[in-house]
Amino acid sequence: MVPLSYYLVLSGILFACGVTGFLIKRNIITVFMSIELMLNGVNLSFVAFAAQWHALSGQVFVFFVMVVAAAEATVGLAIIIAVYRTRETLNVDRINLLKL
Amino acid sequence: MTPNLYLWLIPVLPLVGASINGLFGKRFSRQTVLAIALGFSGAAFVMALWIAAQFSSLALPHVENLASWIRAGDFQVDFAFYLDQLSLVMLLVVTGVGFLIHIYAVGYMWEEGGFYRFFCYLNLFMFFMLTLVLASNYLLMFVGWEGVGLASYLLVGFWFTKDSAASAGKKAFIVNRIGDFGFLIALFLMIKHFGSLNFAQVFRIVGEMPAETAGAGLLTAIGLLLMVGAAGKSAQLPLYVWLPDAMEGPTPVSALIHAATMVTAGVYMVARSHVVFDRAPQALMVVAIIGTLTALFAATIGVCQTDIKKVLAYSTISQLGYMFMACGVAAYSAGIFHLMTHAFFKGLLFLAAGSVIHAVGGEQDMRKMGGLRHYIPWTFWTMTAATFAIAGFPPFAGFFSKDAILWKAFSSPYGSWVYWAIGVFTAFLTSFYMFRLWFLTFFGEYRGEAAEKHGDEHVQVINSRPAAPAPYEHGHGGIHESPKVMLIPLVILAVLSVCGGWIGADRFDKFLSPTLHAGVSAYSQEDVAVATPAQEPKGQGGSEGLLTGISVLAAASGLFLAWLFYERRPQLPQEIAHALGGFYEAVVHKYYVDEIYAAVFVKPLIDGSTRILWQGVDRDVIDATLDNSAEGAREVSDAMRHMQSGNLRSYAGWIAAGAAVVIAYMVWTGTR
Amino acid sequence: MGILLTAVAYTVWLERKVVGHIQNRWGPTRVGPFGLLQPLADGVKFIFKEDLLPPHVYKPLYIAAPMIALIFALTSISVIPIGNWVTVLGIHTPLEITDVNIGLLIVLGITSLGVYGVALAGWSSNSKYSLLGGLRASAQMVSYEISLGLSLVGVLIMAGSFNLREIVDAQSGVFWGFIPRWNIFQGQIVAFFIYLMAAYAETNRIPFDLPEAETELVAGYHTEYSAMKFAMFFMAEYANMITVACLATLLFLGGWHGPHHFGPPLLQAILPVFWFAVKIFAFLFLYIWVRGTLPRFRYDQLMAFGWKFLLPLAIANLVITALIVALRA
Amino acid sequence: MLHLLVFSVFGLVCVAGAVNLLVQRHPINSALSLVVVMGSLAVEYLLLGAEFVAAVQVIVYAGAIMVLFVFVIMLLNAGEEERSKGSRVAMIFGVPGVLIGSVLVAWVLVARSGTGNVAVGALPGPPKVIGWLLFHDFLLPFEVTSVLVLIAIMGAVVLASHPGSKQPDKREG
Repeated sequence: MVPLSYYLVLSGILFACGVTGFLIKRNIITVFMSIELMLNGVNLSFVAFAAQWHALSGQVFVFFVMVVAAAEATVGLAIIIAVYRTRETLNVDRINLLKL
Repeated sequence: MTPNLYLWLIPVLPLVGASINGLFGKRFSRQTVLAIALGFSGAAFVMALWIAAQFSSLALPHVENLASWIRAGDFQVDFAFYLDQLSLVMLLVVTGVGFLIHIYAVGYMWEEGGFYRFFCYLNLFMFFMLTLVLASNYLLMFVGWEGVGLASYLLVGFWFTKDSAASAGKKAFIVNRIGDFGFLIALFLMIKHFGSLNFAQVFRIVGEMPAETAGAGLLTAIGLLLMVGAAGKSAQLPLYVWLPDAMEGPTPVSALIHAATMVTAGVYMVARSHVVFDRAPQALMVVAIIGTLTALFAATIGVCQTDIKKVLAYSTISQLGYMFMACGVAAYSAGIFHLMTHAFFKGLLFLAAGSVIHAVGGEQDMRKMGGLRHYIPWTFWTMTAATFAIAGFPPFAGFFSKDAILWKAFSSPYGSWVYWAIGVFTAFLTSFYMFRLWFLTFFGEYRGEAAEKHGDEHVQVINSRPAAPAPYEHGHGGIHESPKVMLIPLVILAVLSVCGGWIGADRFDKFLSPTLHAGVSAYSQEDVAVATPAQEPKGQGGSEGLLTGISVLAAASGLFLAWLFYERRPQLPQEIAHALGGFYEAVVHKYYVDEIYAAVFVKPLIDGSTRILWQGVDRDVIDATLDNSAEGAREVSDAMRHMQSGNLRSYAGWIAAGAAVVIAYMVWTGTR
Repeated sequence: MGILLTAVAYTVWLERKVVGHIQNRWGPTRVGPFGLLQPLADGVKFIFKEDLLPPHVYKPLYIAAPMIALIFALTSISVIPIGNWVTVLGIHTPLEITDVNIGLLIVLGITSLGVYGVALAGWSSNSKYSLLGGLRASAQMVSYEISLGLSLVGVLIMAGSFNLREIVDAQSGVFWGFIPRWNIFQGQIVAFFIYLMAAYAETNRIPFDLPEAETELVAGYHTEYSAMKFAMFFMAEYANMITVACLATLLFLGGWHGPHHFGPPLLQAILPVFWFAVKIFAFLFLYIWVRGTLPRFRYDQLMAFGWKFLLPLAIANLVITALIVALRA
Repeated sequence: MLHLLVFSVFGLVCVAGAVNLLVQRHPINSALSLVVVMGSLAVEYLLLGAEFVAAVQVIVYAGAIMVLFVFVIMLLNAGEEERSKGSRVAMIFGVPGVLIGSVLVAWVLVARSGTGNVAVGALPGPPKVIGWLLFHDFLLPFEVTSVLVLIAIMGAVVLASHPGSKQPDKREG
C-alpha cells in the first residue's frame, strides 16, 4: 500500500524538473523535452487521482493529453526544423528576434 | 381559425425589391431596375387589394405573429402584424398612392443619375411605411417610424451633391430625432407601467383605467409624449421646420413621403393610440390646440411663399394641422378620412407641381410661370381638380373630409367654436393661397424665359384618353407636357380627388368605428348624452348645414380674393404688402422661426458644444486624461520594456515566478 | 530464452540454406550434416573476433545501441503464448512466460522501442552511412508501425480482446467442416497482407531493407559494428522476425489450433506446440522466399507505399470490419 | 510492501531520469533519459492499474513521440549545448520560483491532501471501458482532438517542407 500522496509528489517532482529544464536548458529541443516531461508529470497525477476517485475519466484525460502532446511535438519539431534552417542554431538564447 | 393572410409579405415585398436594386441595381439597365421596383411595390398593392377583398370575412383585429423578437422576462415583443379597419385604410392608401407615385417617378427620374438608388430608397421607404402601418406593437411601429425617417433622409438628400439638399436631409433627420425622443420615452413609460407594447395588451390595460379628467397623470404624460413624436413626424408646431426644407428632394419623394404617407404617420399613430388619448382629455386638448394653431400658422406662411413646392409644403403642414385638430376633438375617423383624401389631392398637387416644374425645366418660382394652362392641359386640369378639392368645394373630396372635421370641431364634446372659427379662417386662407398658386401658374402671361433647352427628349404625348374627364387642349413650344407615364397617375389621382369624398364621412366613420370607438371611455359617451342633449338634434339638422355653408363660403371667398389679386389686379398684393409692412415681412420670412430656432437652440448648442463640451470637457478633461495616461503607460512600458528581451527563458522565468506567487497565494488563502 | 536464441540461430541457417537453393547454390554444407552446425561456428567466430571500437564514436551509445536492440527484440517474445494451458505432472501452466491482458499491446510497445537501437547505432557511429541508415530506419519503422497497428485492430475487433490467448481461442473451430476459422479466412486477408508488408518494413527486411541497403550505404546503421556487437544486431533482426512470425501465427493463422486432437495426453500437450512451430516455420519460409525473390524498393517509393497505399487500405479495412461486426451484433 | 518497493524503485528511476535530462548537455542523452522516465512512468501506471494507459504511454510517447525527437536531433545533428548566458531573469526569478512553488505544493499535498492509500491495480482501466468512455462520454472532445491532430499533421508538413520544394516532408505525426 502506497499513500496516494506519494504519487502526487512524484508527479510534482517531475513537473518541477520539467519547469527547471525549461528554465535552464539552452537547446530548444531539450526545452521541448522539458515540456513533455511536465506533461508526463501531469499525466501521472491524472491517473493517480483517477485511482483515488474511482473515475476512469481521469485515465481518458491522459489520452487527450497524449494526443495533444503528440500534435504539439509534431508541430513544434517542424517549427524547430524551420527555425534551424533559417537561423542555423538551436540555442534559445540566440533565437530572440521573435521572428524567423 | 382565421385564414393566414401572409401579412408579412406586404412589407417584405418592397424590401426585396429594395435589396435587389440596392445590391445589384448598379449593373442593371434602367428597365430592369424599373421592373423590379414597380413589380415589387405593385405586388404589395395587389396584396393589399386582395386583403381588402377578403376583409369582410375576417375576425378583427387580425393579428399574425411571425416570430418572436425580444423576450426578456415577462416582457415580450414579436414580429407581428395587426390588421384592422384603420390599418387597412392606411395600407390601401400607402400601397395605392405609393404605387402610383412609383409609376410617376419613372417618368420624372428617367434622366437622373442614380436611378437604381432612387428606386431602391423608394422601395425601402415603402417597406418601412408598411411596417409602421401593419405593426402590432409600438416597438415594431417605432422601427417603421425610424425607418421612414431614414428613407426620408436618404431621399431628401438624394441629390447629395447639392449642399442645400444634403443639409435639408440632415435637418429633417435631426428635427425628427426630437420627436422620436418623445415617442421613445412614451414607449419606456408603457413598458414600465403596462409591461407590454402590444397594441392589444396596452389598450386592454388602458381601457380598464379611469379617464384622467381631474388632473394630468400617466396617460396624459404618455399621450403628450406620443404627441411630441407625432408632431416631429407630421411636422406640427413647433417641429414643422424640416418639412419645407425637405422639398429639396425630388418631387415624387415630396409627394409620397412629405404629403401622402410618411407625414401622416403621426396622425395614424394618434388615431391608433386613441384609447390613451380618450382617457387623457388634457393631452387631447393639447393635440387639438397644436393642430389648430399649426393649421392657421402654416396657412398664413403659405400665402406669401413664391416657390411652388414650398407653398404645397406649408399647405401640407396646414392640412396635417386639420387632421390633428380632428384627432384632438376625438373625431379620429374624420382625421383619418381627411388623411385619405389629403393623400389623394395633395399627392396629386405635388405630382402636378412636379409636372409643371418638369415642363418649365426645373423652375420652381411661381412668379416666373404663368399662362401654362395652354401648354400643359393635362397637368392643368388635374391640378384644378386637386385645387378645388383642397379648397373644399363640393363635391370634391376635400370638402367632405374638411367639413367633417370642422363640424366635429364644433360639435364634439371636446370641441369648441374657437377651433371651428380658426378652422374656417384657415380654410379661407387655404383656398386663397391654393388659388393664388393656380392663377399664378396657369393664367396670365408666361413670365419666365422660354425653356427651350428641355424639349428634345420627350415626345409629345398628348393623345386623347377616353377616360379623361378634362377637355382636350393643345399646347406647343419649349414648354411641353409630361410623358404619359407621369400623366396616368395624375389622372387616376384626379379622379380620386374628385370622387374620394363621396364615401361620406358618416359611412367612413361607421367603417372605422370598430377600431376607433371600441375603447372610447364612458366619459365621452356620457358627455355626448348628457352635456349636449340639446345640441345633438339641432346639430344634425340646421347647424351642420349652416356651418357647411359658411365653410364653403370661406372657400369661395378665397377663390374670389385670389382671382382679384392675381388675375384681375396684379398690383394689389404689392399695395397690401406695403400697407401691412412688418407683418408681411414676418410672414414672408416664415415668422423668422428658422432664425429664432437658430438663435435660441442651434447657436447655444454649437457654442455650448464648442466651449464646454469640446474645449472644456473633451480637450481639457477627456483628452488630457487620455494623453496623461498614455504618457504614463509609455513611461511604464519603457521601464517594462527590458522584460521583453525576446529571450524564451526569461519569459519562462517570469512565468515560473508568477506561478510561484499564485501558488503561494492559494496556499496562504487555503490554509487560513 | 534458450529456445529463442537457438531458433534465431537456426533461422539464420535456414535463410542461408533457402536463399542458397533459390540462387542455385548449396548454402552452408561444411559444418556438420547439411551445415547444421554452422550457426555454432558463426557464434564462436563472433565471440572470438576482436571487438573494434572505431574512433570518434559516441562511446556510451555506441555500446548501448546493440544491447538495446537485442533486449527489446528478446523481451517482446516473453508475452507470446506458444500453446494452450497444459497440465504436466499436475502443474497447470500456460505455455508462455507471462500472460497479461494486454499482451498484444505490450508486444507492440516493445517492438516500437526497438527502433531506438537502430537509430542510436546509426547516430552514435559518427559515420554518414550509419547516420543515413539510422534515419531511414527510424522514419521507416515509425511510419509502418501505424499500418501495422491498424491492420491488427481489425483482428482485435473480431476477437474483442487484447489478450493473445483469447484472440487465438476466438479462432478455434472450422467452417463447413474443413476450413479453419482463422482470421485470415474470416475476411482479414487484407489485414494479413497489410501486416505482412508492414512487418517486412518493421524488421528492415527485403524488399524494405533500406536502412542496410548494402549497395547504397555499405551496411547502413551497423557499418561500424563488428564482432559481438554486430552479432547482437544480427540476432535482434532475426529475433524480431520470429516475433513477427509468432504474432502473425497467433493473430491470423489460428495460433496453435491444428486439425485434430488425438493421441495420448502427452501428445495432446505437445501437438499444439507442434502446429504452432509449423506455422511459424511456414511464415519464416515465406520471409526468406521473398528475400530471395524481390528487389529492393527506392526510399521514396517505400514511404509513398506506406503512407499512400498501406495506411488508407488499413483504415478502410478497419472501417469495414468494424461495420460488419457492428451489423452482425 | 512490495508495492512500495516497486513504486520507490521506479519512482527513483523516474526522478533520476528527469534529473539526468537536466544535467546532460547533449540532447540525445536528454532524450534517452526522457525515454527512461516514460518507461518507468508506464510501470507506475501499471501499479495504479491503468494497464491500457501504460501500454499507450509506451507505444505513443516512447515509441512515437520520442522517436520523433531522436529523429530530429539526428536530422539536425544537434551538438552539445552552448553555455550561453542569455537570461539572468530565468536564474534569478525563475528557478527560485520553481523551487518555492514545488516546495509549497509538495507540502500541501503531503500535509493536507488527506488522501488514502492505494492498492496495486487500484483502478483497472481495461481498454473496453476506456473505449466506451471515449466514444460515449467524451465523443466530442475525441473528435475535436482528431481534428487537432489532422491540423497538426498538415501544419507540420507545411512548416517542415522546404520552401519551394515539391516533395512534402514525410514524417509521421
